[in-house]
Amino acid sequence: MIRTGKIITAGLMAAVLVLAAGAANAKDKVKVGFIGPLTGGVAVNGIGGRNSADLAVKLRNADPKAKYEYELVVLDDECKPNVAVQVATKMAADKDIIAAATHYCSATAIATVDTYHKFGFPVIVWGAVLPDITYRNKYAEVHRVNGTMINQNDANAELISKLGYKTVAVIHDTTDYGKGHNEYFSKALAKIGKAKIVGTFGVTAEQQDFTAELTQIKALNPDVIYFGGLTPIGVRIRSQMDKLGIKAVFDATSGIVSDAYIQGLGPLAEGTLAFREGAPTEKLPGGKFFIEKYNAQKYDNPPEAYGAFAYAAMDMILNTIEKVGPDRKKVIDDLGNVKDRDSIVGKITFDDHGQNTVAVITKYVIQDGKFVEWDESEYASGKRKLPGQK
Amino acid sequence: MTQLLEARGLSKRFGGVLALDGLDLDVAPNEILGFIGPNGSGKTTFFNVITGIYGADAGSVTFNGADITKAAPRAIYNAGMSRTFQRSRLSLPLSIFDNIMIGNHKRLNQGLWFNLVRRGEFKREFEASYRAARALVEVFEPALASRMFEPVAGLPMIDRRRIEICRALISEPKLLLLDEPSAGMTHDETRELMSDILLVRERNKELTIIIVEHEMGVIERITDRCIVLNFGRKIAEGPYREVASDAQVQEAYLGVA
Amino acid sequence: MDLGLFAQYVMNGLMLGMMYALVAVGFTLFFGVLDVIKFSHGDVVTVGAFTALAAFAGLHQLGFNSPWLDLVVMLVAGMLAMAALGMLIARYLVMPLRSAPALNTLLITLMLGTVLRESVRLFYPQGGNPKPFPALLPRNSIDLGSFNLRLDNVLMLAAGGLVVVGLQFLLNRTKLGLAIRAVAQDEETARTMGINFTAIVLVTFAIGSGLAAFAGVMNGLYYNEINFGIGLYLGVIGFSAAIIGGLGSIYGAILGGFLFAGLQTIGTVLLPFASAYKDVFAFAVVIAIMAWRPTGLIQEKISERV
Amino acid sequence: MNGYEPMAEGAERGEKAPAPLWPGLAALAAATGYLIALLAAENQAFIISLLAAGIAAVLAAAWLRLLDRASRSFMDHEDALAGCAVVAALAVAAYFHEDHFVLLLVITVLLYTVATLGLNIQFGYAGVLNFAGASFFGIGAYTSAVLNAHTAIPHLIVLAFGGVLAALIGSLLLLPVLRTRGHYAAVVTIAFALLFKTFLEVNDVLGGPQGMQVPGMKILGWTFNDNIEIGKISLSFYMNYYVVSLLLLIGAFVVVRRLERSWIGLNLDALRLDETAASCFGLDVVRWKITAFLIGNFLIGIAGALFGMVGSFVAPNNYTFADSLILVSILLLGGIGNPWGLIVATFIVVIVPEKLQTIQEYRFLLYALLVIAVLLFRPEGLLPRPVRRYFPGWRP
Repeated sequence: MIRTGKIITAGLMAAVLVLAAGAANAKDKVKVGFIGPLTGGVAVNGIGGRNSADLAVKLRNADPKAKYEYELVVLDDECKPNVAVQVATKMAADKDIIAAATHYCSATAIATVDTYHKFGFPVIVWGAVLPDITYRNKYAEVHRVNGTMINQNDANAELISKLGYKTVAVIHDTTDYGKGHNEYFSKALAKIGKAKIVGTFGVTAEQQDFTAELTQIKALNPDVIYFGGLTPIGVRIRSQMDKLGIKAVFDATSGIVSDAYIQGLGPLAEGTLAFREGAPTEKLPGGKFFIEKYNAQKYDNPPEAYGAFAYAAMDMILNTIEKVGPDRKKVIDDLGNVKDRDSIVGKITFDDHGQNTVAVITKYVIQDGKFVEWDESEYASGKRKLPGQK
Repeated sequence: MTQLLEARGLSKRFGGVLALDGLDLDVAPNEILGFIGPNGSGKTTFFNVITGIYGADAGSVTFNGADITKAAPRAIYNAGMSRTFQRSRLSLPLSIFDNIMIGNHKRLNQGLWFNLVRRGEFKREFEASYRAARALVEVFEPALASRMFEPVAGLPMIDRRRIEICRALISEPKLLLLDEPSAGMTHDETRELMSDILLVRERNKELTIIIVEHEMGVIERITDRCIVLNFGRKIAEGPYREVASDAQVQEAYLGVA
Repeated sequence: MDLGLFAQYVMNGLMLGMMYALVAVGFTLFFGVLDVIKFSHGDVVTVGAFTALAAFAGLHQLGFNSPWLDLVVMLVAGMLAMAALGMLIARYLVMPLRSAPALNTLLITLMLGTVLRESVRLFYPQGGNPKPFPALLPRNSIDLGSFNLRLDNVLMLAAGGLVVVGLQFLLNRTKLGLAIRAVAQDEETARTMGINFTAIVLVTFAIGSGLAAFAGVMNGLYYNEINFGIGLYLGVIGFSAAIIGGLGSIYGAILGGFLFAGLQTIGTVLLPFASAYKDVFAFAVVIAIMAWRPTGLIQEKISERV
Repeated sequence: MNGYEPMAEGAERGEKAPAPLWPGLAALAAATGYLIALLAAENQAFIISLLAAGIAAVLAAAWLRLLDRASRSFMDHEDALAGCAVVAALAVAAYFHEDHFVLLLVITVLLYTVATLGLNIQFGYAGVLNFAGASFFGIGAYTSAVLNAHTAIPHLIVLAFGGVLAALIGSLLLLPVLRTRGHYAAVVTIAFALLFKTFLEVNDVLGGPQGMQVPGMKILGWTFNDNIEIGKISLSFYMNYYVVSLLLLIGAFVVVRRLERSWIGLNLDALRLDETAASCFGLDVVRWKITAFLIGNFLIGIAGALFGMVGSFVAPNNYTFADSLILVSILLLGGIGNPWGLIVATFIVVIVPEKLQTIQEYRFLLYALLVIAVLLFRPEGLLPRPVRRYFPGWRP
């Protein structure tokens, strides 16, 4: 029931204080927030995002031209909706925190939008991909720098059809995230009309044993198993597929694009497909700069797939506060008209729902324990073949 | 009808053992009946059967004209029979008053509305019951009467026995069953307790008592009549003196022929 | 439903059932000797599994990697450690509360379970995240129609079976077993027979907790993944299994374990609604069984002295 | 499981003149001041020292037997002091009238206390185990989620519905609960707790693992989720909920108090302590167990329904078995059967981890260790339940 995330780590706190002392003329302190999953199965992504946001704050505090002294307040949503609402309430209720970069998990992002609206607290979503987060309501408080899951599912369906697969079984977690993937993937696949879905299975995000569902799928004997969910159950399902001797292609979403997936499966990860909106970090306009600075900080965890977006979100918040001052209302107004603003992920433009439009989609296949862009992979070149690949 | 309690062919079996074997007996109103016999001869089982804790395997029990063979403990208590237990069964954390009130259940208004909302009336009932309980306790041990709201856990054995007997008496039963009241007490304590019981009897001539006892002194002193059980069967009946001299009884107790 | 699939479901059910039974047996052993429920048992499973995992990591630090050696070391380390833990729990948490109401023991062990679970989460490196568990058993498999028979599953079932049989032997054929059963029967008499009560209790807790560790490793090998939460789930199911079986009876526990797994599988296959409801179904049946047989399927004798 | 005071104190209490009022008053004032200080504190170091000071103060007071005097004056002047407690609660609210989060915290305390009062009837008095407290709390919350969103039922009635539904669903368990004893009884509610959470997770109609938004409370057009502007001063919208929660707690407290101090309370104690003996004195065991179980769940359900509206969001993970354990541990910590103890315990369990950010992660661990310590060293809880007094301060 009452649960709140962990506050910024002591070390981080110390760092901020030191900087505060260092600053020649004591600037006004301004608090900004970050929310993401710091524990649980997707923690690596959350920590990657946390570090990236922290990097943005550090660089700003190091910049003598900055008007304010920023302190980053970090809370953990554990990728659980209920926890997310509690920490969101905690953060939004704290008048000293001006704005925040929030959420990797769609299930938590969609659960909290009403809270942010209720408290008039401006946020920029940095990782969650469910369209509804920005499009279900028209909340001036909610914005998003990364793209939605619609485009990635189009790309996914396209590839599956192109590879000549005919039958697909869908497994999705029953949060809004998984349901969303199921919905958009099914639509996209139907639109192309080459492959058909032979069965759909909803599973809970904490389920341990999938042999029951997989045995039923085995009876359907599909070419492809599409999975709309996050890393932890992705790992379980893939390894239990092997247990039951299911040979189908494992076709997943942005939810498993993280090193944890590969570590969790070892060789079994080979040949898993995944899709993500936005170019790979190193190919982003500011990618080099970001990676350099990030490594310079010696964080014990890579930025992961969405780190760059977390940095961009936090950086945009800081810019806005520098411009209009530490005042929630003013920040909301300014974020209301964002057009072609430069950022490390490229030019950012919010539509009337605060959604940034990201056209690029990256297709991945796991090859030799790495996420490799499909077009550069040996699977595309035909050197290797996925099960049943034409 | 003249008898207060009538048992006919009462039998109770535990696994292989016949604890009661076709027992017939009558208890006349206002008498004090002693129940004696070696351990395991079925005395306590008899109490448990007639109070409805165990169902009888055969036979019938009539109490005050009504058949109570199949009745539940509640019904039997409401009909006017109440008891003490061989091993004291007071509710230790509760106060003396509370323990006695447990015995007063049938005369207290148990309605939810009455208890929660009509606190004025409740207070009147409470004060009346307090006076009654206090008066009863004073018969046994005046010193206890000033400690009505202390937990019984702090009381010595004899006082606990007294409270237990008060708990059985507060509802003014027709028949009182005493199961080894002297168990775990010294001779003097036992003597005191018996005088108390006789005193209660003085005040309420209507009260009928069945007492299970090993202390023959007690039996001799207070019972009008006694029944000797062995292996669940009645082997002798009559005033203590006769019974005590009965050969069978001596055999049962002393094993001499 | 075609035969292969049926066989597949039976296999899944057997694997689950074996794990549940191993946990349930622990509950029933403890209850036998002390008439207490040690609810931390499920989390002992977790700690056992994590200990084994740590042992595995250690071995690889030292540069060993033969699967069989790994397996043996992991099992030994896990089971010994848990046996010790079990004794400590019995000695310092369970026995001191013997005079208190049964509920206190239930609560204190429930809380101990939380302590173990949270400790794994907080103090094991990255303990909050699911951990990959090495697949050490040979993975060869034969396809019989749509039934995929895997060697490692067969081995695990066999091992589990052996452990249960071994336990039976221990309890029914050895002096120690006699002593345990004597204590379970009646503490006082056992004491008068010159049996060292405390020692027997400790040994029993050691055995039960060792079994828990075994179940933990088995769980890891089966799912190739463990997380700090598995114990709560396994513990509750093991407890329910022991209860519906009838506390104090080994057969009851095993029956209960396989029954519960059976219910879950049936819940998936035969029920009209989504397979996700299998646990709802299983627990509903548990509650129904409690209403029907308040002291379990294999009834425990209770007599009240009045 | 049923703490009672040792003889020494009993004797002191006997039937002498009533204890003075001031020790209780002083204790209450001190507690209120301390609470405000703790809630207002920001700096971790300060909070830690504040907690240390608090513990020291309590130990000192115990050592000087001040606590006994306070508890005795509570026993003799309970009504007066209860009134003062309400004033104190309002004072706290007034002090933090603008601070959303603090108010939310205190509201949480108020509503958890209502829930544990319900558990207390079942378990502290009647001895009926309930390891599914959080589930019944959740039934209430989901009731308000569904009814507020899809019906026009007045929200005060929705609260009542929450309670009724919790009681109704609870009554499905009656048969097994009544037939089983001890461990077997425990498994019934534990199984239900797990069944309930899984059901919510797999059941799409109720939002699945995603959970649902709960529309805020409205009474006669008064919207609870809007901040209140009175002239210059602006109050947090949580103030609305605070008032309702406080009223609910007062109601529940009075009910539980009167229940305990009546023949019914006596019946419940009797059947908890010795069912056989009780039935030999005409007590209808089944009837009273049912009464206790239903009233308890009703209270838990109402609290849950209101908490749902306060939190404005419900999800299966809020109502897990672990949460039920927290409720039970509050009961144990406070001193089973003593409503005042429950209030204190809830404050500790809810507020301390909140303020002590550094232990956030270790919250569950610390609860568990705390309860273990209590069970080992003070099984009767912080404020043991005193012997029943039917009317505080009553003298023959």
